[in-house]
Amino acid sequence: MDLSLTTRDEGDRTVVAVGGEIDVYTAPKLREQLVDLVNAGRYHLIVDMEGVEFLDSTGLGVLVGGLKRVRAHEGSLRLVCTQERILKIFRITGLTKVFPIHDTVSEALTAVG
Amino acid sequence: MDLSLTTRDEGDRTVVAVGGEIDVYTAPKLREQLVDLVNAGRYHLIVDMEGVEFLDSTGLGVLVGGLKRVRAHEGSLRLVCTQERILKIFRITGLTKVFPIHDTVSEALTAVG
Amino acid sequence: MPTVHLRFSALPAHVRTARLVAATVARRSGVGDDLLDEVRLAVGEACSRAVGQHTRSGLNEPVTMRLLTEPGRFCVEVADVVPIGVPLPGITSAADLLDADPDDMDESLGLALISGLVDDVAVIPGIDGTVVRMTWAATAL
Amino acid sequence: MPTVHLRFSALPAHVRTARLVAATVARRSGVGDDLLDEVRLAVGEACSRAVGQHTRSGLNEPVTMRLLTEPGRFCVEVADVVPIGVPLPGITSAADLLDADPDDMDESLGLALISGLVDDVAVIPGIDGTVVRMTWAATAL
Ligand SMILES: Nc1ncnc2c1ncn2[C@@H]1O[C@H](COP(=O)(O)OP(=O)(O)O)[C@@H](O)[C@H]1O
Ligand SMILES: Nc1ncnc2c1ncn2[C@@H]1O[C@H](COP(=O)(O)OP(=O)(O)O)[C@@H](O)[C@H]1O
Repeated sequence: MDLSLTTRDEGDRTVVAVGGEIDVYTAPKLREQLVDLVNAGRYHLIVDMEGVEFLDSTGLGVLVGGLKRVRAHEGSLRLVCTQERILKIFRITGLTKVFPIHDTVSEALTAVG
Repeated sequence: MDLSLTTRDEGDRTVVAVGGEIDVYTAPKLREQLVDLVNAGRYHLIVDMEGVEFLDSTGLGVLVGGLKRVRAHEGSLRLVCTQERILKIFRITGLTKVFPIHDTVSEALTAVG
Repeated sequence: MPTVHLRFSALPAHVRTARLVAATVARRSGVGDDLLDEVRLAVGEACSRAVGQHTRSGLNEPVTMRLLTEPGRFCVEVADVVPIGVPLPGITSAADLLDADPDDMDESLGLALISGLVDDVAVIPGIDGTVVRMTWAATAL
Repeated sequence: MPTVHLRFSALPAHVRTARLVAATVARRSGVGDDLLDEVRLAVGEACSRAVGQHTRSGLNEPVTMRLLTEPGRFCVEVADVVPIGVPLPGITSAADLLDADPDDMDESLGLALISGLVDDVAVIPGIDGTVVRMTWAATAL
Protein backbone atom coordinates (compact mmCIF):
# COMPACT_ATOMS: atom_id res chain seq x y z
CA MET A 1 0.00 0.00 0.00
CA ASP A 2 1.12 3.48 -0.70
CA LEU A 3 1.68 6.30 1.74
CA SER A 4 -1.12 8.70 2.64
CA LEU A 5 -0.44 12.06 4.28
CA THR A 6 -2.96 14.46 5.82
CA THR A 7 -1.93 17.63 7.63
CA ARG A 8 -3.88 20.05 9.79
CA ASP A 9 -2.79 23.00 11.91
CA GLU A 10 -3.80 23.33 15.55
CA GLY A 11 -2.51 26.68 16.86
CA ASP A 12 1.27 26.67 16.41
CA ARG A 13 1.32 22.88 16.08
CA THR A 14 0.77 20.87 12.92
CA VAL A 15 -0.53 17.32 12.95
CA VAL A 16 0.67 15.07 10.11
CA ALA A 17 -1.43 11.89 9.97
CA VAL A 18 0.44 9.15 8.12
CA GLY A 19 -1.22 6.05 6.66
CA GLY A 20 0.09 3.03 4.79
CA GLU A 21 3.72 2.01 4.31
CA ILE A 22 6.66 4.29 5.13
CA ASP A 23 9.52 2.52 3.43
CA VAL A 24 12.49 3.06 1.14
CA TYR A 25 10.02 3.66 -1.71
CA THR A 26 7.61 6.11 -0.05
CA ALA A 27 9.83 7.79 2.58
CA PRO A 28 10.89 10.56 0.14
CA LYS A 29 7.27 11.78 0.08
CA LEU A 30 7.19 12.05 3.86
CA ARG A 31 10.56 13.83 3.84
CA GLU A 32 9.24 16.33 1.30
CA GLN A 33 6.15 16.97 3.45
CA LEU A 34 8.22 17.62 6.57
CA VAL A 35 10.62 19.90 4.67
CA ASP A 36 7.68 21.85 3.20
CA LEU A 37 6.17 22.37 6.64
CA VAL A 38 9.43 23.64 8.10
CA ASN A 39 9.96 25.92 5.11
CA ALA A 40 6.45 27.27 5.73
CA GLY A 41 7.45 28.15 9.28
CA ARG A 42 5.73 25.23 11.03
CA TYR A 43 8.24 24.13 13.68
CA HIS A 44 6.04 22.13 16.07
CA LEU A 45 5.12 18.90 14.37
CA ILE A 46 3.09 15.96 15.58
CA VAL A 47 3.35 12.85 13.40
CA ASP A 48 0.37 10.59 13.97
CA MET A 49 1.55 7.05 13.19
CA GLU A 50 -1.65 5.21 14.10
CA GLY A 51 -2.48 4.50 10.46
CA VAL A 52 1.02 3.22 9.60
CA GLU A 53 1.09 -0.39 8.43
CA PHE A 54 4.77 -0.74 7.75
CA LEU A 55 7.81 1.29 8.81
CA ASP A 56 11.42 0.66 7.87
CA SER A 57 14.76 2.30 8.63
CA THR A 58 14.38 4.78 5.78
CA GLY A 59 11.16 5.97 7.40
CA LEU A 60 12.92 6.24 10.75
CA GLY A 61 15.68 8.21 9.05
CA VAL A 62 13.17 10.69 7.64
CA LEU A 63 11.67 11.22 11.09
CA VAL A 64 15.13 11.82 12.57
CA GLY A 65 15.86 14.24 9.73
CA GLY A 66 12.61 16.07 10.50
CA LEU A 67 13.59 16.32 14.14
CA LYS A 68 16.94 17.85 13.19
CA ARG A 69 15.19 20.41 11.02
CA VAL A 70 12.64 21.57 13.59
CA ARG A 71 15.31 21.67 16.31
CA ALA A 72 17.29 24.12 14.20
CA HIS A 73 14.30 26.44 14.79
CA GLU A 74 13.78 25.50 18.45
CA GLY A 75 10.84 23.41 17.35
CA SER A 76 9.61 19.95 18.32
CA LEU A 77 8.65 16.68 16.67
CA ARG A 78 6.31 14.41 18.63
CA LEU A 79 4.97 11.03 17.59
CA VAL A 80 1.60 9.48 18.29
CA CYS A 81 1.80 5.69 18.32
CA THR A 82 0.25 2.85 20.28
CA GLN A 83 0.85 0.00 17.80
CA GLU A 84 3.17 -2.48 19.45
CA ARG A 85 4.87 -3.62 16.22
CA ILE A 86 5.74 -0.01 15.35
CA LEU A 87 6.83 0.88 18.89
CA LYS A 88 9.13 -2.14 18.80
CA ILE A 89 10.97 -0.62 15.84
CA PHE A 90 11.60 2.60 17.78
CA ARG A 91 12.76 0.63 20.80
CA ILE A 92 15.17 -1.63 18.89
CA THR A 93 16.86 1.37 17.32
CA GLY A 94 17.01 3.39 20.56
CA LEU A 95 14.80 6.11 19.09
CA THR A 96 12.32 6.01 21.98
CA LYS A 97 14.99 8.13 23.71
CA VAL A 98 14.96 10.67 20.89
CA PHE A 99 11.26 11.15 20.18
CA PRO A 100 8.51 11.96 22.67
CA ILE A 101 5.89 9.28 21.90
CA HIS A 102 2.27 9.89 22.89
CA ASP A 103 -0.81 7.69 23.04
CA THR A 104 -3.19 10.20 21.46
CA VAL A 105 -3.03 13.31 19.31
CA SER A 106 -4.73 15.37 22.01
CA GLU A 107 -2.07 14.33 24.51
CA ALA A 108 0.60 15.40 22.01
CA LEU A 109 -1.19 18.70 21.39
CA THR A 110 -1.12 19.67 25.08
CA ALA A 111 2.33 18.25 25.91
CA VAL A 112 5.08 20.68 26.88
CA GLY A 113 8.89 20.41 27.07
CA MET B 1 -5.92 -17.52 -2.28
CA ASP B 2 -6.33 -21.19 -1.95
CA LEU B 3 -9.00 -23.39 -3.46
CA SER B 4 -12.26 -24.11 -1.64
CA LEU B 5 -14.53 -27.02 -2.62
CA THR B 6 -18.08 -27.73 -1.42
CA THR B 7 -20.18 -30.57 -2.79
CA ARG B 8 -23.85 -31.42 -2.42
CA ASP B 9 -26.02 -34.03 -4.08
CA GLU B 10 -29.32 -33.13 -5.77
CA GLY B 11 -30.99 -36.33 -6.96
CA ASP B 12 -28.57 -38.04 -9.33
CA ARG B 13 -26.63 -34.81 -9.85
CA THR B 14 -23.82 -33.47 -7.69
CA VAL B 15 -23.00 -29.78 -7.44
CA VAL B 16 -19.35 -28.91 -6.79
CA ALA B 17 -19.02 -25.25 -5.78
CA VAL B 18 -15.46 -24.03 -6.37
CA GLY B 19 -14.00 -20.90 -4.80
CA GLY B 20 -10.60 -19.19 -5.01
CA GLU B 21 -7.82 -19.95 -7.45
CA ILE B 22 -7.75 -23.02 -9.67
CA ASP B 23 -4.19 -23.03 -10.88
CA VAL B 24 -1.16 -25.28 -11.35
CA TYR B 25 -0.76 -25.32 -7.56
CA THR B 26 -4.34 -26.12 -6.50
CA ALA B 27 -5.71 -28.00 -9.54
CA PRO B 28 -4.62 -31.40 -8.15
CA LYS B 29 -7.14 -30.94 -5.30
CA LEU B 30 -9.96 -30.36 -7.76
CA ARG B 31 -8.86 -33.37 -9.82
CA GLU B 32 -8.91 -35.53 -6.70
CA GLN B 33 -12.42 -34.32 -5.84
CA LEU B 34 -13.75 -35.13 -9.31
CA VAL B 35 -12.08 -38.56 -9.31
CA ASP B 36 -13.53 -39.32 -5.86
CA LEU B 37 -17.04 -38.41 -7.03
CA VAL B 38 -16.82 -40.61 -10.11
CA ASN B 39 -15.41 -43.46 -8.03
CA ALA B 40 -18.38 -43.03 -5.69
CA GLY B 41 -20.72 -43.49 -8.66
CA ARG B 42 -21.62 -39.82 -9.14
CA TYR B 43 -21.65 -39.37 -12.92
CA HIS B 44 -23.67 -36.17 -13.34
CA LEU B 45 -21.54 -33.29 -12.13
CA ILE B 46 -22.25 -29.58 -12.06
CA VAL B 47 -19.21 -27.43 -11.33
CA ASP B 48 -20.28 -24.04 -10.01
CA MET B 49 -17.51 -21.61 -10.99
CA GLU B 50 -19.13 -18.43 -9.66
CA GLY B 51 -16.68 -18.19 -6.74
CA VAL B 52 -13.59 -18.75 -8.89
CA GLU B 53 -11.14 -15.85 -8.82
CA PHE B 54 -8.46 -17.27 -11.05
CA LEU B 55 -8.42 -20.12 -13.55
CA ASP B 56 -5.46 -21.31 -15.59
CA SER B 57 -4.87 -24.03 -18.19
CA THR B 58 -4.14 -26.64 -15.54
CA GLY B 59 -7.61 -25.96 -14.11
CA LEU B 60 -9.12 -26.27 -17.59
CA GLY B 61 -7.25 -29.54 -18.04
CA VAL B 62 -8.74 -30.93 -14.84
CA LEU B 63 -12.24 -30.02 -16.01
CA VAL B 64 -11.63 -31.73 -19.36
CA GLY B 65 -10.27 -34.76 -17.49
CA GLY B 66 -13.43 -34.82 -15.37
CA LEU B 67 -15.56 -34.69 -18.48
CA LYS B 68 -13.71 -37.67 -19.94
CA ARG B 69 -14.28 -39.65 -16.74
CA VAL B 70 -18.02 -39.03 -16.48
CA ARG B 71 -18.50 -39.67 -20.20
CA ALA B 72 -16.97 -43.12 -19.72
CA HIS B 73 -20.07 -43.75 -17.57
CA GLU B 74 -22.53 -41.94 -19.88
CA GLY B 75 -22.47 -39.07 -17.38
CA SER B 76 -22.31 -35.31 -17.82
CA LEU B 77 -20.25 -32.38 -16.61
CA ARG B 78 -21.94 -28.97 -16.68
CA LEU B 79 -20.47 -25.64 -15.68
CA VAL B 80 -22.16 -22.68 -14.03
CA CYS B 81 -20.41 -19.44 -14.90
CA THR B 82 -21.40 -15.86 -15.63
CA GLN B 83 -18.08 -14.14 -14.91
CA GLU B 84 -16.86 -12.60 -18.13
CA ARG B 85 -13.13 -12.99 -17.38
CA ILE B 86 -13.62 -16.72 -16.73
CA LEU B 87 -15.91 -17.24 -19.74
CA LYS B 88 -13.25 -15.57 -21.88
CA ILE B 89 -10.80 -18.33 -20.91
CA PHE B 90 -13.23 -21.03 -22.09
CA ARG B 91 -13.86 -19.13 -25.32
CA ILE B 92 -10.18 -18.60 -26.17
CA THR B 93 -9.46 -22.30 -25.73
CA GLY B 94 -12.52 -23.45 -27.65
CA LEU B 95 -13.92 -25.20 -24.59
CA THR B 96 -17.29 -23.46 -24.80
CA LYS B 97 -17.94 -26.10 -27.46
CA VAL B 98 -17.09 -28.91 -25.06
CA PHE B 99 -18.87 -27.89 -21.87
CA PRO B 100 -22.50 -26.90 -21.46
CA ILE B 101 -22.24 -23.58 -19.57
CA HIS B 102 -25.22 -22.35 -17.54
CA ASP B 103 -26.07 -19.07 -15.84
CA THR B 104 -27.38 -20.61 -12.62
CA VAL B 105 -27.14 -23.87 -10.71
CA SER B 106 -30.90 -24.39 -10.94
CA GLU B 107 -30.72 -24.06 -14.73
CA ALA B 108 -27.96 -26.68 -14.74
CA LEU B 109 -29.96 -28.95 -12.44
CA THR B 110 -32.92 -29.05 -14.79
CA ALA B 111 -30.98 -29.10 -18.06
CA VAL B 112 -31.23 -32.16 -20.25
CA GLY B 113 -29.18 -33.49 -23.15
CA MET C 1 17.20 -0.48 -17.46
CA PRO C 2 15.00 -1.33 -14.48
CA THR C 3 14.93 -5.10 -14.47
CA VAL C 4 13.83 -7.92 -12.22
CA HIS C 5 14.95 -11.53 -12.66
CA LEU C 6 13.34 -14.40 -10.80
CA ARG C 7 14.77 -17.92 -10.84
CA PHE C 8 12.84 -20.70 -9.20
CA SER C 9 12.92 -24.46 -8.87
CA ALA C 10 10.38 -26.15 -11.10
CA LEU C 11 7.55 -26.35 -8.54
CA PRO C 12 3.92 -25.29 -8.97
CA ALA C 13 3.99 -23.18 -5.78
CA HIS C 14 6.66 -20.95 -7.31
CA VAL C 15 4.50 -20.28 -10.35
CA ARG C 16 2.23 -18.38 -7.97
CA THR C 17 5.17 -16.35 -6.74
CA ALA C 18 6.19 -15.56 -10.33
CA ARG C 19 2.63 -14.44 -11.13
CA LEU C 20 2.56 -12.20 -8.11
CA VAL C 21 5.94 -10.66 -8.95
CA ALA C 22 5.03 -10.07 -12.60
CA ALA C 23 1.70 -8.44 -11.75
CA THR C 24 3.28 -6.24 -9.07
CA VAL C 25 6.10 -5.04 -11.29
CA ALA C 26 3.73 -4.62 -14.26
CA ARG C 27 1.49 -2.38 -12.21
CA ARG C 28 4.43 -0.38 -11.03
CA SER C 29 5.70 -0.13 -14.61
CA GLY C 30 2.45 1.52 -15.66
CA VAL C 31 0.63 -1.39 -17.30
CA GLY C 32 -3.08 -0.51 -17.19
CA ASP C 33 -5.27 -2.08 -14.51
CA ASP C 34 -7.43 -3.63 -17.23
CA LEU C 35 -4.40 -5.59 -18.48
CA LEU C 36 -3.13 -6.87 -15.14
CA ASP C 37 -5.39 -9.95 -15.11
CA GLU C 38 -4.06 -10.80 -18.54
CA VAL C 39 -0.45 -10.37 -17.40
CA ARG C 40 -1.10 -12.56 -14.37
CA LEU C 41 -2.71 -15.30 -16.42
CA ALA C 42 -0.27 -15.26 -19.35
CA VAL C 43 2.81 -15.18 -17.13
CA GLY C 44 1.38 -18.02 -15.06
CA GLU C 45 0.84 -20.04 -18.24
CA ALA C 46 4.36 -19.42 -19.50
CA CYS C 47 5.80 -20.40 -16.12
CA SER C 48 3.59 -23.49 -15.75
CA ARG C 49 4.67 -24.54 -19.21
CA ALA C 50 8.37 -24.16 -18.32
CA VAL C 51 7.88 -25.97 -15.00
CA GLY C 52 6.11 -28.77 -16.87
CA GLN C 53 8.93 -29.03 -19.40
CA HIS C 54 11.55 -29.27 -16.64
CA THR C 55 9.52 -31.83 -14.71
CA ARG C 56 8.86 -33.98 -17.76
CA SER C 57 12.52 -33.86 -18.70
CA GLY C 58 13.64 -34.66 -15.14
CA LEU C 59 15.72 -31.48 -14.99
CA ASN C 60 16.65 -29.98 -11.62
CA GLU C 61 17.65 -26.60 -12.97
CA PRO C 62 15.54 -23.54 -12.18
CA VAL C 63 13.18 -21.75 -14.52
CA THR C 64 13.97 -18.08 -15.19
CA MET C 65 11.62 -15.13 -15.52
CA ARG C 66 12.94 -11.74 -16.65
CA LEU C 67 10.90 -8.57 -16.34
CA LEU C 68 12.00 -5.57 -18.39
CA THR C 69 10.49 -2.18 -17.81
CA GLU C 70 11.19 0.03 -20.79
CA PRO C 71 9.77 3.36 -21.85
CA GLY C 72 6.28 2.61 -23.14
CA ARG C 73 6.38 -1.12 -22.63
CA PHE C 74 6.69 -3.95 -20.16
CA CYS C 75 8.28 -7.18 -21.34
CA VAL C 76 8.31 -10.60 -19.71
CA GLU C 77 10.56 -13.46 -20.78
CA VAL C 78 10.14 -16.93 -19.32
CA ALA C 79 12.90 -19.38 -20.16
CA ASP C 80 13.22 -23.11 -19.67
CA VAL C 81 16.50 -24.97 -20.19
CA VAL C 82 15.13 -28.05 -21.90
CA PRO C 83 17.57 -28.49 -24.83
CA ILE C 84 15.19 -29.22 -27.65
CA GLY C 85 11.88 -28.97 -25.91
CA VAL C 86 9.17 -31.57 -25.77
CA PRO C 87 7.58 -31.28 -29.21
CA LEU C 88 4.32 -29.41 -29.46
CA PRO C 89 1.35 -31.71 -29.29
CA GLY C 90 -0.72 -31.77 -32.48
CA ILE C 91 -3.94 -30.69 -30.82
CA THR C 92 -6.00 -28.52 -33.11
CA SER C 93 -9.57 -29.06 -32.02
CA ALA C 94 -11.62 -29.54 -28.91
CA ALA C 95 -12.23 -33.15 -29.98
CA ASP C 96 -8.47 -33.78 -30.11
CA LEU C 97 -8.24 -32.41 -26.57
CA LEU C 98 -10.50 -35.10 -25.24
CA ASP C 99 -8.22 -37.77 -26.71
CA ALA C 100 -4.93 -36.19 -25.72
CA ASP C 101 -2.49 -37.20 -23.04
CA PRO C 102 -3.08 -34.95 -19.99
CA ASP C 103 0.37 -33.30 -20.13
CA ASP C 104 -0.03 -32.58 -23.83
CA MET C 105 -3.47 -31.20 -23.15
CA ASP C 106 -2.18 -28.78 -20.46
CA GLU C 107 0.62 -27.64 -22.72
CA SER C 108 -1.74 -27.12 -25.61
CA LEU C 109 -4.31 -25.25 -23.51
CA GLY C 110 -1.57 -23.11 -21.98
CA LEU C 111 -0.18 -22.05 -25.34
CA ALA C 112 -3.70 -21.43 -26.65
CA LEU C 113 -4.35 -19.12 -23.72
CA ILE C 114 -1.09 -17.22 -24.13
CA SER C 115 -1.56 -16.67 -27.84
CA GLY C 116 -5.24 -15.85 -27.43
CA LEU C 117 -4.64 -13.33 -24.66
CA VAL C 118 -1.43 -11.56 -25.56
CA ASP C 119 -1.12 -9.53 -28.77
CA ASP C 120 2.65 -9.36 -28.73
CA VAL C 121 4.01 -12.82 -28.00
CA ALA C 122 6.85 -14.93 -29.38
CA VAL C 123 7.86 -18.49 -28.58
CA ILE C 124 11.57 -18.75 -29.37
CA PRO C 125 12.99 -22.27 -29.34
CA GLY C 126 16.74 -22.57 -28.93
CA ILE C 127 19.26 -25.35 -28.48
CA ASP C 128 19.62 -24.39 -24.81
CA GLY C 129 15.91 -24.03 -24.15
CA THR C 130 12.80 -22.13 -25.12
CA VAL C 131 11.98 -18.51 -24.31
CA VAL C 132 8.41 -17.23 -24.25
CA ARG C 133 8.48 -13.44 -24.65
CA MET C 134 5.38 -11.33 -24.04
CA THR C 135 5.13 -7.57 -24.27
CA TRP C 136 2.45 -5.14 -23.06
CA ALA C 137 2.04 -1.44 -23.50
CA ALA C 138 2.85 0.58 -20.41
CA THR C 139 2.43 4.25 -19.85
CA ALA C 140 5.45 5.74 -18.15
CA LEU C 141 4.50 6.47 -14.53
CA MET D 1 16.17 -28.01 -2.75
CA PRO D 2 13.26 -25.66 -3.43
CA THR D 3 14.86 -22.31 -4.11
CA VAL D 4 13.89 -18.89 -5.39
CA HIS D 5 16.39 -16.29 -6.61
CA LEU D 6 15.42 -12.71 -7.29
CA ARG D 7 17.78 -10.27 -9.00
CA PHE D 8 16.75 -6.64 -9.30
CA SER D 9 18.20 -3.32 -10.33
CA ALA D 10 19.10 -1.16 -7.37
CA LEU D 11 15.81 0.76 -7.13
CA PRO D 12 13.64 1.34 -4.04
CA ALA D 13 10.50 0.06 -5.83
CA HIS D 14 12.10 -3.36 -6.25
CA VAL D 15 12.78 -3.60 -2.52
CA ARG D 16 8.99 -3.83 -2.14
CA THR D 17 8.88 -6.65 -4.63
CA ALA D 18 11.65 -8.46 -2.76
CA ARG D 19 9.77 -8.05 0.53
CA LEU D 20 6.63 -9.40 -1.00
CA VAL D 21 8.41 -12.41 -2.51
CA ALA D 22 10.26 -13.22 0.70
CA ALA D 23 7.11 -13.03 2.85
CA THR D 24 5.13 -15.14 0.36
CA VAL D 25 7.74 -17.86 0.09
CA ALA D 26 8.38 -17.76 3.86
CA ARG D 27 4.71 -18.36 4.54
CA ARG D 28 4.62 -21.17 2.05
CA SER D 29 7.76 -22.65 3.60
CA GLY D 30 6.02 -22.91 6.95
CA VAL D 31 7.43 -19.86 8.75
CA GLY D 32 4.93 -18.97 11.51
CA ASP D 33 2.49 -16.12 10.93
CA ASP D 34 3.88 -14.35 13.99
CA LEU D 35 7.30 -14.19 12.29
CA LEU D 36 6.18 -12.97 8.86
CA ASP D 37 6.23 -9.28 9.82
CA GLU D 38 9.77 -9.77 11.02
CA VAL D 39 10.78 -11.51 7.77
CA ARG D 40 9.21 -8.71 5.73
CA LEU D 41 10.96 -5.98 7.70
CA ALA D 42 14.36 -7.65 7.97
CA VAL D 43 14.46 -8.65 4.29
CA GLY D 44 13.42 -5.12 3.33
CA GLU D 45 16.25 -3.73 5.43
CA ALA D 46 18.83 -6.06 3.92
CA CYS D 47 17.64 -5.17 0.41
CA SER D 48 17.48 -1.41 1.11
CA ARG D 49 21.00 -1.63 2.46
CA ALA D 50 22.26 -3.41 -0.68
CA VAL D 51 20.41 -0.96 -2.95
CA GLY D 52 21.96 1.91 -1.00
CA GLN D 53 25.44 0.41 -1.36
CA HIS D 54 25.03 0.01 -5.11
CA THR D 55 23.64 3.51 -5.50
CA ARG D 56 26.37 5.12 -3.41
CA SER D 57 29.02 3.21 -5.36
CA GLY D 58 27.46 4.12 -8.70
CA LEU D 59 27.13 0.45 -9.63
CA ASN D 60 24.62 -0.62 -12.27
CA GLU D 61 24.64 -4.30 -11.37
CA PRO D 62 21.60 -5.90 -9.78
CA VAL D 63 21.16 -6.88 -6.16
CA THR D 64 20.49 -10.59 -5.52
CA MET D 65 18.17 -12.22 -3.04
CA ARG D 66 18.22 -16.02 -2.53
CA LEU D 67 15.51 -17.85 -0.65
CA LEU D 68 16.28 -21.36 0.55
CA THR D 69 13.57 -23.57 1.94
CA GLU D 70 15.13 -26.40 3.89
CA PRO D 71 13.67 -28.92 6.30
CA GLY D 72 13.01 -26.97 9.51
CA ARG D 73 14.29 -23.64 8.31
CA PHE D 74 13.93 -20.80 5.86
CA CYS D 75 17.03 -18.89 4.86
CA VAL D 76 17.35 -15.56 3.04
CA GLU D 77 20.60 -14.24 1.59
CA VAL D 78 20.83 -10.73 0.20
CA ALA D 79 24.01 -9.95 -1.70
CA ASP D 80 25.45 -6.72 -3.03
CA VAL D 81 28.44 -6.61 -5.37
CA VAL D 82 30.23 -3.64 -3.87
CA PRO D 83 33.84 -4.89 -3.71
CA ILE D 84 34.84 -3.76 -0.25
CA GLY D 85 31.66 -2.19 0.96
CA VAL D 86 31.18 1.33 2.25
CA PRO D 87 32.66 1.11 5.76
CA LEU D 88 30.21 0.86 8.61
CA PRO D 89 29.41 4.22 10.11
CA GLY D 90 30.57 4.61 13.71
CA ILE D 91 27.14 5.39 15.09
CA THR D 92 26.68 3.96 18.56
CA SER D 93 24.16 6.21 20.24
CA ALA D 94 21.01 8.14 19.46
CA ALA D 95 22.99 11.36 19.86
CA ASP D 96 25.45 10.23 17.15
CA LEU D 97 22.48 9.57 14.89
CA LEU D 98 21.40 13.19 15.01
CA ASP D 99 24.87 14.26 13.86
CA ALA D 100 25.33 11.59 11.21
CA ASP D 101 25.21 11.90 7.46
CA PRO D 102 21.74 10.76 6.29
CA ASP D 103 23.06 7.77 4.31
CA ASP D 104 25.15 6.60 7.25
CA MET D 105 22.15 7.04 9.48
CA ASP D 106 19.93 4.87 7.27
CA GLU D 107 22.60 2.17 7.05
CA SER D 108 23.11 2.21 10.79
CA LEU D 109 19.39 2.10 11.56
CA GLY D 110 18.89 -0.70 9.05
CA LEU D 111 21.61 -2.89 10.55
CA ALA D 112 20.34 -2.13 14.06
CA LEU D 113 16.89 -3.31 13.00
CA ILE D 114 18.16 -6.49 11.36
CA SER D 115 20.31 -7.49 14.32
CA GLY D 116 17.63 -6.50 16.81
CA LEU D 117 14.92 -8.45 15.03
CA VAL D 118 16.57 -11.59 13.72
CA ASP D 119 18.15 -14.10 16.08
CA ASP D 120 20.12 -15.92 13.42
CA VAL D 121 21.85 -13.35 11.23
CA ALA D 122 25.32 -13.00 9.71
CA VAL D 123 26.83 -10.14 7.73
CA ILE D 124 29.55 -11.69 5.58
CA PRO D 125 31.84 -9.20 3.82
CA GLY D 126 33.78 -10.50 0.86
CA ILE D 127 36.03 -9.07 -1.81
CA ASP D 128 33.21 -9.36 -4.34
CA GLY D 129 30.52 -7.93 -2.08
CA THR D 130 28.68 -8.44 1.16
CA VAL D 131 26.08 -11.09 1.93
CA VAL D 132 23.50 -10.66 4.69
CA ARG D 133 22.20 -14.09 5.69
CA MET D 134 19.14 -14.48 7.91
CA THR D 135 17.54 -17.73 9.01
CA TRP D 136 14.18 -18.44 10.57
CA ALA D 137 12.65 -21.62 11.92
CA ALA D 138 10.02 -23.16 9.65
CA THR D 139 7.80 -26.09 10.33
CA ALA D 140 7.61 -28.39 7.33
CA LEU D 141 4.22 -27.91 5.69
N1 LIG E 1 2.77 -16.42 -4.77
C1 LIG E 1 1.55 -15.86 -4.81
N2 LIG E 1 0.98 -15.59 -5.98
C2 LIG E 1 -0.19 -14.98 -6.02
N3 LIG E 1 -0.88 -14.62 -4.94
C3 LIG E 1 -0.36 -14.90 -3.76
C4 LIG E 1 0.86 -15.55 -3.64
N4 LIG E 1 1.13 -15.72 -2.37
C5 LIG E 1 0.14 -15.20 -1.71
N5 LIG E 1 -0.77 -14.69 -2.55
C6 LIG E 1 -1.96 -14.00 -2.14
O1 LIG E 1 -2.10 -14.23 -0.75
C7 LIG E 1 -3.39 -14.73 -0.46
C8 LIG E 1 -3.36 -16.16 0.03
O2 LIG E 1 -2.44 -16.90 -0.73
P1 LIG E 1 -2.21 -18.47 -0.57
O3 LIG E 1 -0.77 -18.76 -0.77
O4 LIG E 1 -3.15 -19.20 -1.47
O5 LIG E 1 -2.61 -18.62 0.92
P2 LIG E 1 -3.13 -19.85 1.73
O6 LIG E 1 -2.15 -20.95 1.42
O7 LIG E 1 -3.04 -19.30 3.14
O8 LIG E 1 -4.51 -20.03 1.24
C9 LIG E 1 -4.17 -14.51 -1.74
O9 LIG E 1 -4.75 -13.23 -1.68
C10 LIG E 1 -3.17 -14.57 -2.83
O10 LIG E 1 -3.52 -13.76 -3.95
N1 LIG F 1 6.14 -5.16 -4.24
C1 LIG F 1 5.26 -5.14 -3.25
N2 LIG F 1 5.68 -5.38 -2.01
C2 LIG F 1 4.80 -5.41 -1.01
N3 LIG F 1 3.49 -5.23 -1.16
C3 LIG F 1 3.06 -4.98 -2.38
C4 LIG F 1 3.91 -4.90 -3.46
N4 LIG F 1 3.21 -4.63 -4.54
C5 LIG F 1 1.98 -4.54 -4.16
N5 LIG F 1 1.87 -4.75 -2.86
C6 LIG F 1 0.64 -4.79 -2.12
O1 LIG F 1 -0.34 -4.25 -3.01
C7 LIG F 1 -1.04 -3.21 -2.38
C8 LIG F 1 -0.78 -1.87 -3.03
O2 LIG F 1 0.59 -1.77 -3.33
P1 LIG F 1 1.27 -0.43 -3.90
O3 LIG F 1 2.31 -0.84 -4.87
O4 LIG F 1 1.69 0.44 -2.80
O5 LIG F 1 0.03 0.16 -4.64
P2 LIG F 1 -0.32 1.60 -5.07
O6 LIG F 1 0.89 2.11 -5.81
O7 LIG F 1 -1.52 1.36 -5.93
O8 LIG F 1 -0.64 2.29 -3.78
C9 LIG F 1 -0.66 -3.31 -0.92
O9 LIG F 1 -1.55 -4.17 -0.26
C10 LIG F 1 0.71 -3.91 -0.91
O10 LIG F 1 0.97 -4.67 0.25
